[in-house]
Amino acid sequence: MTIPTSSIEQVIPGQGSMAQPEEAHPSKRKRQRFTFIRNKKAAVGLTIFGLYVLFAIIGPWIAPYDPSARGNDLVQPPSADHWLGTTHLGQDVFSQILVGTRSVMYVGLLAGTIATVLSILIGVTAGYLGGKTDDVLSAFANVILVIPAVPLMIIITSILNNASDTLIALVIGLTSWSWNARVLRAQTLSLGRRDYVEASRATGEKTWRIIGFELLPNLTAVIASGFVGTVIFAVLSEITLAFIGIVSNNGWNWGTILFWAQGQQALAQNAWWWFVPAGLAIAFLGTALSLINFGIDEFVSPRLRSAGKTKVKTASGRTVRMRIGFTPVLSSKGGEPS
Amino acid sequence: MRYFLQRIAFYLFTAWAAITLNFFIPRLVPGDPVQSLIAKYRGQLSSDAIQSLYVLFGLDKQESLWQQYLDYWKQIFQGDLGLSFTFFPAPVSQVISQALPWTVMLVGITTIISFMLGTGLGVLAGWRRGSWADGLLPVTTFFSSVPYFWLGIIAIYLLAGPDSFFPSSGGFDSGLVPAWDQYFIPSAIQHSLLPALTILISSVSGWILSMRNMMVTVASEDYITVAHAKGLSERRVAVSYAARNALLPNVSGFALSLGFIVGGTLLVEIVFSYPGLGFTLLQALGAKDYPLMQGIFLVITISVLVANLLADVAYLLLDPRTRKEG
Amino acid sequence: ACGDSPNANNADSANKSSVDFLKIGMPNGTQTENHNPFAGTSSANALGYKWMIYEPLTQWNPVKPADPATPWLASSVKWADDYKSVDITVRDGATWSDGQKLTADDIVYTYTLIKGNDALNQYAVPYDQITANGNVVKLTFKSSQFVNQNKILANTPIVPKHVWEKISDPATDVNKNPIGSGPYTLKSFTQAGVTLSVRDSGYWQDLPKVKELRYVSYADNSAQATALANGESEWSFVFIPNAQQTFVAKDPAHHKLWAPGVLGIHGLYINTTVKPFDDPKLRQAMNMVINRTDIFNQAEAGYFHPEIKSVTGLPPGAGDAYIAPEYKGKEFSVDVEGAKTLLQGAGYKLNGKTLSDPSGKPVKIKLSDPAPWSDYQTTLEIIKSNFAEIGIEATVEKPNQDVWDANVQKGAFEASMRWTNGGATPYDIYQTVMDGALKKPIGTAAQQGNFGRFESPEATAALKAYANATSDAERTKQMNTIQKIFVEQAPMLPVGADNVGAAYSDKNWTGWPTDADPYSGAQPTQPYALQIVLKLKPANS
Amino acid sequence: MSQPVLEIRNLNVDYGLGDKAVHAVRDVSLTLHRGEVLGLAGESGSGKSTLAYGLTRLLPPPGVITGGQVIYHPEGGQPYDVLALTDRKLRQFRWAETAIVFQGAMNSLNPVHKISTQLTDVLRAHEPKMSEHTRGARAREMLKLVGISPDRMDAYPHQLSGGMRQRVMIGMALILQPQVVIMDEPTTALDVVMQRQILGQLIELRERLGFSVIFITHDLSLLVEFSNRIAIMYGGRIVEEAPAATIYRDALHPYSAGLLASFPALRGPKRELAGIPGSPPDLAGMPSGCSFHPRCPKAFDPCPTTIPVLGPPADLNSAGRSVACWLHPALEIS
Amino acid sequence: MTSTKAPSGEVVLEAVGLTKHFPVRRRLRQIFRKEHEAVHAVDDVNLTLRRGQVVALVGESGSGKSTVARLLAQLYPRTDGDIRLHGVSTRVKGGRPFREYAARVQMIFQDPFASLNPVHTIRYHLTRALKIHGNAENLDAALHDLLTRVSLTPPERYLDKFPHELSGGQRQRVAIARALGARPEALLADEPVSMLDVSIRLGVLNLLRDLKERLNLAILYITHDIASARYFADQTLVMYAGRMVEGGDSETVTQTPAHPYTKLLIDSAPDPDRLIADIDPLEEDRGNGEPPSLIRPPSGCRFHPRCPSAMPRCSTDLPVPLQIGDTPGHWAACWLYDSPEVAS
Ligand SMILES: Nc1ncnc2c1ncn2[C@@H]1O[C@H](COP(=O)(O)OP(=O)(O)OP(=O)(O)O)[C@@H](O)[C@H]1O
Ligand SMILES: Nc1ncnc2c1ncn2[C@@H]1O[C@H](COP(=O)(O)OP(=O)(O)OP(=O)(O)O)[C@@H](O)[C@H]1O
Ligand SMILES: [Mg+2]
Ligand SMILES: [Mg+2]
Ligand code: NI
Repeated sequence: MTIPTSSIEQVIPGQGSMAQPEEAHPSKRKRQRFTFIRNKKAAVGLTIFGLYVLFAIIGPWIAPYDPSARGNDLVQPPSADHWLGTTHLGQDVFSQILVGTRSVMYVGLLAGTIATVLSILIGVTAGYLGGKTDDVLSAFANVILVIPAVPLMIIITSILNNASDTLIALVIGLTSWSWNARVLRAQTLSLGRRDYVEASRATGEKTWRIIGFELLPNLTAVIASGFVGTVIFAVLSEITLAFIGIVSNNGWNWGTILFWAQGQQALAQNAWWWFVPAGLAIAFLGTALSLINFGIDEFVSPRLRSAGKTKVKTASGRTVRMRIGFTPVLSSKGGEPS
Repeated sequence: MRYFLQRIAFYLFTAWAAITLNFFIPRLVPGDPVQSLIAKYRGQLSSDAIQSLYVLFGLDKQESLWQQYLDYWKQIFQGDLGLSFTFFPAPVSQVISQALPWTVMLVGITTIISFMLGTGLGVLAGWRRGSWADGLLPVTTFFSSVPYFWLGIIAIYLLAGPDSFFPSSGGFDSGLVPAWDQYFIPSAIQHSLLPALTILISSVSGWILSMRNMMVTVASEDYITVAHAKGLSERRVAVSYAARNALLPNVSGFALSLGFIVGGTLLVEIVFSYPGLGFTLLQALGAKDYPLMQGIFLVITISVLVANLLADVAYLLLDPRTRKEG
Repeated sequence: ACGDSPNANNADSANKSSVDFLKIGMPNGTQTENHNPFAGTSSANALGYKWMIYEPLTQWNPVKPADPATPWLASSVKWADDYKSVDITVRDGATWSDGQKLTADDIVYTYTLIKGNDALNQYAVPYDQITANGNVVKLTFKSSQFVNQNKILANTPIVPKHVWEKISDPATDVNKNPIGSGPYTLKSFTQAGVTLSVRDSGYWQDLPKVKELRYVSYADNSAQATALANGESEWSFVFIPNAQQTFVAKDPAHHKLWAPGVLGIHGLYINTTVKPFDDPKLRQAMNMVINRTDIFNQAEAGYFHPEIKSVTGLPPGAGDAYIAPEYKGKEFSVDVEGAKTLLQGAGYKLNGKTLSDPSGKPVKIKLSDPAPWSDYQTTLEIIKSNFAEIGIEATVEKPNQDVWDANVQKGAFEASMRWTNGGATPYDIYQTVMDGALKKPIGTAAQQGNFGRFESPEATAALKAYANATSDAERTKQMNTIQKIFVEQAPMLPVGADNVGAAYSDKNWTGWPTDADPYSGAQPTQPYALQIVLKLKPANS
Repeated sequence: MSQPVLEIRNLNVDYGLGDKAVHAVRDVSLTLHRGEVLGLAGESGSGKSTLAYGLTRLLPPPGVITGGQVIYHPEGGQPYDVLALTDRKLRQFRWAETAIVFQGAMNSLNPVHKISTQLTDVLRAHEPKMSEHTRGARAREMLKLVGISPDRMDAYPHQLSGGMRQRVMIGMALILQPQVVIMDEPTTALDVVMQRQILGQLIELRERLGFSVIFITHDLSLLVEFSNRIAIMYGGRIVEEAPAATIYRDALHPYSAGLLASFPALRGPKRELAGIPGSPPDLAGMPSGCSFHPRCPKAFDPCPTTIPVLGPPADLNSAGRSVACWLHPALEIS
Repeated sequence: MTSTKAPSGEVVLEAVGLTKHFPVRRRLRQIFRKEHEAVHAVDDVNLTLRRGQVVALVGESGSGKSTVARLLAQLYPRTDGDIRLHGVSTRVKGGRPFREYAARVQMIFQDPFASLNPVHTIRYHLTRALKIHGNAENLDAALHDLLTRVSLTPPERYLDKFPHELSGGQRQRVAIARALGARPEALLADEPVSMLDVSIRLGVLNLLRDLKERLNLAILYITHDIASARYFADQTLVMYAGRMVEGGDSETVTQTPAHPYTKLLIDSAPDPDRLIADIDPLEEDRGNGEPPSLIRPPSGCRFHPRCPSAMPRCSTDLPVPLQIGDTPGHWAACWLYDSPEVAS
């Protein structure tokens, strides 16, 4: 019998992906590539995300002020000069948020990339090779998983001398791959048993080629969803770290803004403009990423797709919902019972 | 049984590796507890005190890392976690045992409520796709993307105040002593409401979503159609057939999150000055308090593993397929 | 029915119209039960309640450090001229809270305990002989203790011999059942705080009006500040950002801030081994452009680190008595033009916005401090923009606390905000900055001071002479020399003073020290807190 | 011929809505008579399962029944349209009157409940007044009927072999003594030995209990052996319907004939197998006219343009058979 | 394809006493015990593949047919026995020797929907097969040749399609083409048509037969459909619970089965000529009409618990292959045909 994936190997909700992609009906694959973008949630998510990327790129150029420059209006509410008000040093909050976008996106994406690459290396290798390699690698992943991530990050960042954005991303990336590695491992295990993998082995393909050309392309959706999940996690981690005071030099990110705001008790000073926007910026970024992830999940698991309309009009003019167990009957023309 | 033994071997290994990591990682951190203590007081503690503190903490003796590691294991087997520096000379076990109940009560109960609420809503959302319950998702998604601490601080600002029902910090009213009586309990509950709400709001959506997805997946299983074909009532099909099966993967997610309770909500505890373990851990981190750090990591590791073991047991109880020998 | 409950009384008293307890808060996180007055890490120390249970021999007033100490458990204290010995007459009538009489034996025991136990000898005082003769205790020292006199007498809690001699390891004992000579005894402990109740009798003075002291330990500054603003906390020492608005304005009639400066300062240490900052002229110029008023108002919320005005770096109030005649009335003021002229004279060139040193290199400086210290960070931001005005490009780094700490000690920094030691005389300030005896080579940790590796044999000698002087005249002379070097060499750019103040509410209790009556400092964790509690009276009586 | 028990009239089933809809079942009319085994054959994707589930509105979304009637004739009662029943009535109708045995037995049984629970569940829903004890007894009786020892009552599905699970499903289908049992490829997952055992048993039970069976498979040789009448589906339509032996001997529709010629015979002389050229049609882009015409060796003029209607062939005089093919145009019924 | 026409009937691949036991993970408390529990998936299987011949391997699900195929393809290491390629014992695990082996012995999988990678085009699949085995000197020509060979014409129409754009039969043809890309001598076809629609099965089988004749391939045809074995294979071997129970000329085995299991199999196969009325009465062995556990296979003849004509000897002695009647090459492993027994 097969032991059901036990607890630790299971996918935690909210984190990573719930994707358990049974192979989508093969004849629909091609079309699905575009369906993903056509998915409304994913589209909204991608749009918002795109905006953030744009600001990450042009933010520092379009920012009206130098985010660190002191001004004479201290803790002023939003005004025409300062759209989101000022800090206790007279710095422009709006500029800080604009400029901070880059660091957040950079760390999020870089950490996501690092974690994803690691999780692929470890998860896929473990899943495909099996045996001792698998035991060692999955034990390693489990250990990393068991150690709480945020404290670990705090410790590691304090080992490092000078925390640059890249280093912080590295630390986050290095501590947060294990979840995806597990998901990928499980996924690879099930893929590895598929005939086409076995078939390419029988054809005589080399192991690295099987992993790289046969397995990986089929894992893209899972990887993508894991990547998006990690980016969310990385962004939240960076902000958390910044909030408790672990930041990179001169770097502005939304966590730094919140750090200063909280250090200066912005809310107690009624300076909501200092505290609220950065949090909202995070929340919208997170929401955008989650939306993208829903899109991927639904793409991977067609069952989750809310197939367009779910409401149908019946012959009698009633609207019925499509539901399992009671197929809607639209009209019943036909002969009379005899 | 075999399954169990395998799991136990796995747990033991993981525990060993995690504990070893727990030992070495804190020691890589520069600085030492004495310097941290001095820096913490920023001028309030004279630099003359340095020597006396080294002596006090027993850090004037040099010992090889390996020797310390061996001693560490010896201590663990004796159930001794050493003395905390931050709370010198309180034993780590005492520090942990006074913080743990708070975390377990607050986060534990909240996690359970969140799990139950989220699962319930998820069942609804998954079963009745396209109904109002689906509309809940974007809202909860938004809240789950909000950093805990931000939500907490806003909550304090908006809801706590001089005349508010919600206290802004602490685990109970000052002047009270923890006891199971009619003064303390209501006070403790009152203090836990805001943090609990914060955790609830930001964690419930994960459960809703995963349960919904599982429901959707399970709902297209053949046995659900069979259940409908059998003419069972909608309720029975939804609960006893669909939800019962959809719950399984979530149970282990739940167990895992129970394990992470301890370390997971560090920031909520900080924001609400809640006297729990997460907050203690942050203090330990700041103070280079290795024994305490190790102790807390140990507790976290063990609780994650125990939670997993419980999940295995729960799986065993819930999923008859696991029960089969071999 | 609920008489058994430990909370019964408290709950009742919360409803009473007149309040007979005082809520004291500190932002020190959770606590574990430890009432050991000698342990720096004990809850008794963190919350300060050890001074309500244990008393020192004398009380001194850091707000007026030059004033003589007030006798406390000692009825009189007599130092030898060379400050190598002191005679202490024990007060009559003091008893321990278990009823036993406090005697000279207890004092001898306490000091012998400290002498024999490095872990307890917090100030590394070189005790020599400790003897009693009737009710007079004589302490002798291996060196002059002029600069340490208050640390020895006013900061050492006296413990009962009959209790402590049974304790096997006084350094690590948690002293579960504290027996002291003070007016309060322990009532209850929780990790969030401590409650003390007043003794029934046997205290050597009138018992205080406050029947109960409730200490609460808040998680951090912001929690403590919120509690103060809400009235949940009535007395604390914590940094409150924008205190006028976030604290005082919440109840202007009662919420008060008082933050007198003391002899311990904060300033920008400059690594004098790094070129071009080894040039005193450059440091002087930098000193001239720092806008201390901005720092005081924006970084220190207008109260927390009182602005240093005197060029000697001595804080207003506490330091006034020590300022050398030549610097009396000489105050810092932002003088960008003056600084530019000075620099020009020293061979520096300002082209556009960049200053180059005589060798032609642009002057750049890295300022560093740990990120969580938001007042320092704000200060650095301000200093950074001040330096920019004379063409020095400053960058602010935020290493974590341990890295920063190690870097500062090892001399691996360019400039950093840091504190000095504090004491009864300006000696501690200057020693921390300039004492060549504390200097270590770059790369070796200088734990006690002179982080900037300031090299001045003259200053070192003067500091030594001051500490060992046997006459006031000698001391004044040396102090003047020290100040002169400090001003001319600017090894560290003083910014603000330490304060011994508090944020408090006089809604329920009045009688707090004020500018008008600075009878003591106001921090709730210092020995003088007892003096304040003894003076408090119900507001509505 | 005996009485009809289930009449399908012009049933149409779509997957999806609007233009993108896939017409999986088109205009199917079929009558099931009391006590008979009606075989439904056709290659994969021809709409067999869709038809079977459509009967009792069990199609999963996006399935929609776009038209037609399913008239049920209860024993000694008034016939009624199953598709017009309210949800509550439909629930009562299900299983009590028509039961379904699905293709994969492992997936048809809820993995977390004992088979006893799953058996008695039906009784609890349909005969709420029955006592717990009677229910248990009845469940045991059913198990015995399908040849499973009643002491396996407390087993979980995974503890049973594939064949046993399939038998449990059959037992469950019969527990309320329905008039109609629909079996959708009940044995494809099993090997031949097991298949024969189970089918043999089913036929025997049918003789004892007298229900009617709709038996779906694409294994035509199996159908010929086991059913009374056979309907062949192609592209969502029924292309031929006739008594089993008749079809076997003389299939009229070229598709039926091709299907029969695709099975190698185990006995008798080795005959040349012809097979059917081409590949099954895509339901989304169904060819015009007779949907089989692109593969049909005998296609001629009318085939690509006009859809042949299903009816008794005019050119032959064989009773009880109908075909939809221009080679044998239907008798005009006027 | 330029392979010189080797003489038909030449032995290509031979299995001698081939055995595969899958170890069952031991329980902790058994760790000190000596014996290892194992699934006896294949025991002592002998089989010979000759050029230009099709050998059918039939048996019920789980009898070990696929395992035999995978062993022959060297995808699993064998537990015991020998695999001889042109009489030379071979054991390859990976790397170059494996590729060399794979160049001569290729396998076709049961499920054409699963054996082609959905993300790669047909061109990729075939190109890889050609490149790995160094047959890609003239890639385009080789690709065309392959596709033409499996009757996917014109080749251009199929080359750049993805698997999902093809029908099941076309996919299976691509899979066959891929196997042919290595220019093998032996093809191991593991139930190549069981996942295909009835109407297209025949096409694939006919293609295989055609290839056998044209390329003079040795083919192992695995199926559970004994009728198709009769139709398609020259020789038929019957497997039960990991062991061969009967073998011989296909026509003989299917028409005059000797082993009780083969008989049962043939009796169970659907037969349209049988009428609904004369379905066999319910058999006695209903409850245990299932294959035995392969972890602890029955002693003696593995079929004895289900065998209607079991003798005491069957449960103790392992039957040896015995010549049946006078048809050459027809044998059965059953004590019923042991001469003394027959005599008595
Ligand atoms: N959910 C769906 N959405 C769109 N098309 C569907 C869906 N389900 C089935 N179909 C299509 O409807 C057609 C009929 O399917 P159905 O399952 O009834 O075939 P079948 O005859 O039972 O085939 P099989 O023998 O493989 O079981 C098929 O072409 C299939 O592709
Ligand atoms: N990797 C493996 N590990 C353990 N047991 C295995 C493994 N592969 C196959 N088996 C077992 O070996 C036996 C033979 O399996 P095999 O797949 O060869 O049967 P088969 O005859 O091909 O069946 P089918 O007709 O269902 O394909 C089965 O009992 C199976 O459970
Ligand atoms: Mg079907
Ligand atoms: Mg197989
Ligand atoms: Ni098992």
